[in-house]
Amino acid sequence: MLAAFSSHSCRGPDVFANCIDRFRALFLSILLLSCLAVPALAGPFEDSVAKFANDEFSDTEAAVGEIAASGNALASPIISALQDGRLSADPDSKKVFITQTDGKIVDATTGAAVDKLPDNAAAVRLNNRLRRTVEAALGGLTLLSPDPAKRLAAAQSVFKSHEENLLPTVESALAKESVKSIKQAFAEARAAIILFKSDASDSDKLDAVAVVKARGDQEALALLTGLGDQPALVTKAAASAVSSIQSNLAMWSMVQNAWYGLSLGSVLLLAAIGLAITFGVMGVINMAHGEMVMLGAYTTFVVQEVIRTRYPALFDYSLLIAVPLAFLVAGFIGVLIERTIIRFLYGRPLETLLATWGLSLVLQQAVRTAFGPTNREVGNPSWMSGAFELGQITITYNRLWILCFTLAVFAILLAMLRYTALGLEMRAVTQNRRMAASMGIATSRVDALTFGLGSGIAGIAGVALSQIDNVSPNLGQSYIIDSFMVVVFGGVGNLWGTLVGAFTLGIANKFLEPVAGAVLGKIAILVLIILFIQKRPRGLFALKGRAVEA
Amino acid sequence: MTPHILTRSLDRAATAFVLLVAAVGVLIPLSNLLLPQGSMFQVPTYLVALWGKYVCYAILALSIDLIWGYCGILSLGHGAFFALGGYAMGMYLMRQIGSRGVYGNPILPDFMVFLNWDKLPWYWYGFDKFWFAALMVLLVPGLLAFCFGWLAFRSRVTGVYLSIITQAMTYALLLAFFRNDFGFGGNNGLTDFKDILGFNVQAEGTRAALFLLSCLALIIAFLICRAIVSSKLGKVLIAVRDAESRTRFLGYRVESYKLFVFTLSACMAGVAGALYVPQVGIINPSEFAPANSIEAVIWVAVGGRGTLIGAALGAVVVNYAKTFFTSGPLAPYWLFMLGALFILVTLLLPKGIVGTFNSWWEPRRSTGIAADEASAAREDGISAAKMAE
Amino acid sequence: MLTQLTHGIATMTRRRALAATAGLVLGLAASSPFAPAQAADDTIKVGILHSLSGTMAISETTLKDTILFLIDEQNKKGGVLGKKLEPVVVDPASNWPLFAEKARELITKDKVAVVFGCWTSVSRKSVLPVFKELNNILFYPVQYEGEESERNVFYTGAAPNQQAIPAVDYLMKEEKVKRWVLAGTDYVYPRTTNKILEAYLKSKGVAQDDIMINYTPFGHSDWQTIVADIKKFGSAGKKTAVVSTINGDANVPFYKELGNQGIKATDIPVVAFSVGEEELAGIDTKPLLGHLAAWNYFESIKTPANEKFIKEWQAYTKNPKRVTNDPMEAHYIGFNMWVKAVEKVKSTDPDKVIDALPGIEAPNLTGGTSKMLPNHHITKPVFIGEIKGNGQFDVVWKTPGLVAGDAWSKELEGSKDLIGDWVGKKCGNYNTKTNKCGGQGS
Amino acid sequence: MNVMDTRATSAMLYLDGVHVSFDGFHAINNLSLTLAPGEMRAIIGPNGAGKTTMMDIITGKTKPDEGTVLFDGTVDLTRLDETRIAELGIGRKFQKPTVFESQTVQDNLLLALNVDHSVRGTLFWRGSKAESERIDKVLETIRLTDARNRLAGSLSHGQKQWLEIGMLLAQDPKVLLVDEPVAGMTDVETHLTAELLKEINRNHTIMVVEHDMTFVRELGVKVTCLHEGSVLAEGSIDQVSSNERVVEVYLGR
Repeated sequence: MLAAFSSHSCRGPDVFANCIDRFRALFLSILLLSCLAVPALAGPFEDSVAKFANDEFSDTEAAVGEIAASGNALASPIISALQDGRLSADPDSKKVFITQTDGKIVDATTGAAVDKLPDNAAAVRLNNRLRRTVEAALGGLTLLSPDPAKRLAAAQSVFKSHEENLLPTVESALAKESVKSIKQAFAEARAAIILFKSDASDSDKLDAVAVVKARGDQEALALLTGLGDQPALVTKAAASAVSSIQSNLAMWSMVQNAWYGLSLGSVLLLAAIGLAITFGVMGVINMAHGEMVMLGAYTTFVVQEVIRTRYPALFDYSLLIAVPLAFLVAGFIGVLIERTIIRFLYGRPLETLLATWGLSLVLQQAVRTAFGPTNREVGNPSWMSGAFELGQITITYNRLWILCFTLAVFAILLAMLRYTALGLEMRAVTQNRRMAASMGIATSRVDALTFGLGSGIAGIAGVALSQIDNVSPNLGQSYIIDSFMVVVFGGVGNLWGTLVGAFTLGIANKFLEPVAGAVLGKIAILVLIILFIQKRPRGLFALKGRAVEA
Repeated sequence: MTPHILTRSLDRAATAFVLLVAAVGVLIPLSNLLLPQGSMFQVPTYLVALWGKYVCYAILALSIDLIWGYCGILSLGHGAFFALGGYAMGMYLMRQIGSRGVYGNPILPDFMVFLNWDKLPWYWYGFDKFWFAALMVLLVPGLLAFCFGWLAFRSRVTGVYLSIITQAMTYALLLAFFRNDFGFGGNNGLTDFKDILGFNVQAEGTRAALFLLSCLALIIAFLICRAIVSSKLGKVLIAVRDAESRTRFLGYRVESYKLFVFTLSACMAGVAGALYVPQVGIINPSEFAPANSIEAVIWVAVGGRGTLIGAALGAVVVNYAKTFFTSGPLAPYWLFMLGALFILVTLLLPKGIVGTFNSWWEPRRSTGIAADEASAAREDGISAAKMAE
Repeated sequence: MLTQLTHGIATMTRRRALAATAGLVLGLAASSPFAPAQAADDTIKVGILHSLSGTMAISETTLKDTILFLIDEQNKKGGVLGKKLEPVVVDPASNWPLFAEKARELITKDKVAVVFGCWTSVSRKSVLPVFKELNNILFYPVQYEGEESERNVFYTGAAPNQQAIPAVDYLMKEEKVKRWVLAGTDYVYPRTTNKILEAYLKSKGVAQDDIMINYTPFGHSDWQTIVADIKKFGSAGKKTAVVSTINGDANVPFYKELGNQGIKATDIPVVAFSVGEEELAGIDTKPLLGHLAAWNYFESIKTPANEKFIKEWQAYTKNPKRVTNDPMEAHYIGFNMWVKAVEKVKSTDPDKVIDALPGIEAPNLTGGTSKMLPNHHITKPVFIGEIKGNGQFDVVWKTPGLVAGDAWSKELEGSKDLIGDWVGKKCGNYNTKTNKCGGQGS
Repeated sequence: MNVMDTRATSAMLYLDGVHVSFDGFHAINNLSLTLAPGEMRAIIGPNGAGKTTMMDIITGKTKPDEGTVLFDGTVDLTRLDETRIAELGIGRKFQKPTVFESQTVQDNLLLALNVDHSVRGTLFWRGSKAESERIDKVLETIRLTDARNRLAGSLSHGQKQWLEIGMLLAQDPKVLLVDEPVAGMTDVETHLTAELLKEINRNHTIMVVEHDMTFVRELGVKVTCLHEGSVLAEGSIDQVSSNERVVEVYLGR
């Protein structure tokens, strides 16, 4: 029977595998649709459900098919539960249970509430192939769901699976749909089905090509390139649609590179901004700067651990709590370092370099001893997880927030230096220490606070970086060189230079990466920095006049 | 009025140092080869290799001290020159393996066979000959330093800017050498050497000879440095270190002086690397890591910046400490010790071991011999302050 | 100190100065920089050569603890040959030349009977000449690129045919993958593995266009571009999978980016060879549900031996959350093999133990019995695990039996005729075509 | 105004229409100035008048945005760097005494001597009787013979000023640019310095920048007053100090 089908739409070895998957789902759907008309039989449904307890992927797959086809009211909850890992089975009694989203447990076959799961009940396992089967089954089941989100997901799932026999359902859903975006999704799903439907007319198919072309994203491209044999007219239209989508996507990929560059630039800026204070403003070469970032990241880890064990509900606020704490922890340690080491080394920047290098070794090993050498888990709060589509590019929330966060930190810092008394004192001390001292500014206090501020900002950077990188004792090491490059490239002593430097390097890196590859791209950036410094030995935004040289 | 260049360079401390290194260079191999094993004075082979490594580090430290201590150029990328010298030697040693590699390919090193390279890349040509490799040991680091210095010194890149771009240089090389496509064995580097000039690198006799050679190279490097710092050139270098623009207004072409010592220093580092590789048996891109270069600067600081003996001594002391602390029950804590050592030395002994000793010893000496080491060291604070500019 | 001394020397007579210098030099050099070794005859020393600091400490520290744990357990059972085992721990600090130096120190100064150690290939390559020269034994517990069979080394981690190839087979059969992204860190293991996989995939009829190879530097942390490229490559209408040989630290940001860009395992599954329980401990695994790893051991495998091992390990480390992983199991197998071999020949003499080891069998933790082969690799089962939400793996597939480790890949031109055989041929690179020892020959 | 015209003036230093600005601030504004061979000229002017910047331009440290700077009637100084200009024979003393503090007084002078300044030359330098005699003579002139083996860093402020002038002497340039030579000196030292400069002026062209009017008066030479980057007045000290605009500028009205 399969062979008969395959002669229509599945020619060539390439698409054969896809076809098997499709036929499996198709088979299910046929069963499903045919059974909708037939009253459910009590016996086989229980038998099917019991198959979940066998802990065999093939049995599970069979069970999904049979249950989806059963038309039983419990089919949808069972399969949803399976998808979410809420379906458990007891291998001894062959009983299967659903843990509902509210935590209540019910028997899967009867829907009757159960006090607790049997001791040896285990969650029914899935693998990727099964997950796809489940998705397809649910897609068929939820096309007419009252929940708009589910309908949208179902439409998208159908767009991918383009099951021919779902066409009537999709069409009726399309007719009923009132939400515009979902209606669009149904139209696209319908077009996908028609494109793969062997007996659809050429004109229908051409319309479908136009709909898919209008969608214009990677998935549309995937669909159109995977069409297989089609009438010549359709093939031609599809080919032109593919090339138009491709050129459109190529344009978007420039936008995408620019966005990635901004995002990388924001990470670089965040890592470098504290250094721009300690190194750029104070002239202290702080090799332990990276370790301040690391301390910030570990502070986030500790905050999340406490929240996880004590107040799980607060998890989404963990970063908000961690930011001030990280600032305080790193800032405090910064002040401590300034008071015990750095203040004895003013005017000897290269010795500061050596001492802070030693310090970085000590801090790294201290963290390694305290927290262990392995990575620590820092989770993304829900508002920093996932992504959204902007045109044809994917923007991840964590990167977006980090960019905003970085700019906010930068703005606050700038405002602080400009408008607060401490900022004024800091600038005074940097520009003319003796004069500032004679005007009654406690220069040593200002030094300590400036260093503390730089370190604290590094700590804040650690909070953000914990969202995208390892939280391990080596975290700081991986940012220290880049940070110095950014500050030097931008021009020491100039916060705006650091900003422009970071974004320039970030964007340059991201435009080079697709051309040269990640490794060569990075090498090229380094060489460019070396050459650039020859041209402008004091960086992009060098301070001019005698003050710099004094 | 002024004595000959050689007599001038060999003051009492320098003579004593040269004699000491010569004694070490002769006695350790002799005791290793001639005395029976287990004798109290017999130096086991692994210690010969270990001390050989220290001696190579001492040469590297000397080369850094020459430019940093005397000319104020802080290179945070000197490990790159060391590693390039090491790679040049490593390439020779790889070619010497010949068909004894695991694949038995007479021309291609194992890692090339392994990655299906069908012929030797052009830059590997010539490395089957020792003289060529020896030339490259000097030429490659020297040329890189020359080009880099020519660009940087002419554009008057100084102070921390220079330090950071030297770091960028070594970091870029690190990334490049990690790449397998680069043709230097990627992360695995060059290893499993068999012989050098026909002698088995593992043999005790070869090790002893390499050790002796390293000591000899240290003496020569030391004498070259002494000759330079005790000549008028040395005075110009210190002048550049302390007041660069003053020197320029006196009509000295500062960039030429910097370029000269920078290139010379890179060649010395290259030789150190070349001697290091056969003794430790491997060269890998991690030698380019910026951290290694910073550590080498720290040896100099610990020993005493601006004192040649101090630089060499610092390299040996820090590495001895590292060997000591990375074994046995102290192993988990050695980074604490190393870190603390750096902090304490910079805080409490800013002149380094030898510098501090000199300033303690000098007033107690009846004659005020103006050992430049002492005077140079005494001015460390000043010159460092100058570099802040 | 030295200057003081040299000034003193200058005032002495020449002869006395020479004698003093000689004494000093030898005294300093010969007094080894280490604490004097207590050569107790009633113990057998076992060297542990794993980095406890530096970049590799993240992975290797656990292995040091594993061997200490295994030694502790063995000593509770009365040790070996009636003697207690004594661990000697050194820290090669993720520094490759230091690995060679420490290996030499362990063998010559501490006179250890065997060394368990190394993680990276380069560290193994660095110590290899030392083990050959001083004739000692190294047990190497990590999956690696193969292409090596040395008399003094026993490879208890997976060779490429015990990890990479079965994983690709699984994806081809179970997931119907037609298009492949081979993503790796730019060093020898990924390069070689990808070379082998590329040859293997082509032999299975995969076109060049359907293979994308991508390398990144060590510790790469900005994966946006590459993940987007993978997404793009995966939208060509064919089922796509990523085979990841991305190393250590770079994995966390990679998976975080995958999760955030919404690449689900059902769309583009990623199978990794360097991601185990320890690595997952640093990530929130919920978005990674269904991505795969191929190993010879998973902590979640339910066998009595494994459950006992985990329980005792957590008790030993006093940490009920401490995870176990594949290289730990490799050390477990290797350690037990060594103990059996020593007991068999009633000696710790390296030559005797090396000759005795091939053929020795030791139980692994997944219910089977691994055997040391003449090429110094071992037989192991291969498991494919899917990442679960709790940082563990769910085994979705396993090889029917144990897979014998190939020292030389059959897929590579340069090594397809080579075998390692230290029993019959006494040769690590025996050419079966020319019937000669010594590689391809000339 | 081509080169041939200026040759006719046979000026030692010739500045015409020089402009320099830093970030929009006009440090030098249409400055024209001529220094005849063998002349000693005192330059006065309030802070920020552009005195030091003018010296920076002459010695090649700062490049002018426009204008002509000629040395010896023919050499365009705007195209040369500091080293080359020093080699041509323009020596400079900085406002803040700049000597090589970690080297002895004698070595400071040795470094300043106008001999082979190439790397090779200094590496294989052996010294000569002529050189040591020159140094002895300069030491005598600047009254530092007794301090010859002291480190320059240990000298008093005035002694450092002299040492720097001594270095200029040892350099034996055609033109000496001397920036505030008596700042921080006692009256006696100031007097001695004036004598010293007059003595040097016998064989050298000198340009002195100074605030100290007593000192300028003692020199008794032509005075140029700079203000806001251009020449305000020129003439004898009496003429200049009686100029209304000068008084205005100095006293701030």
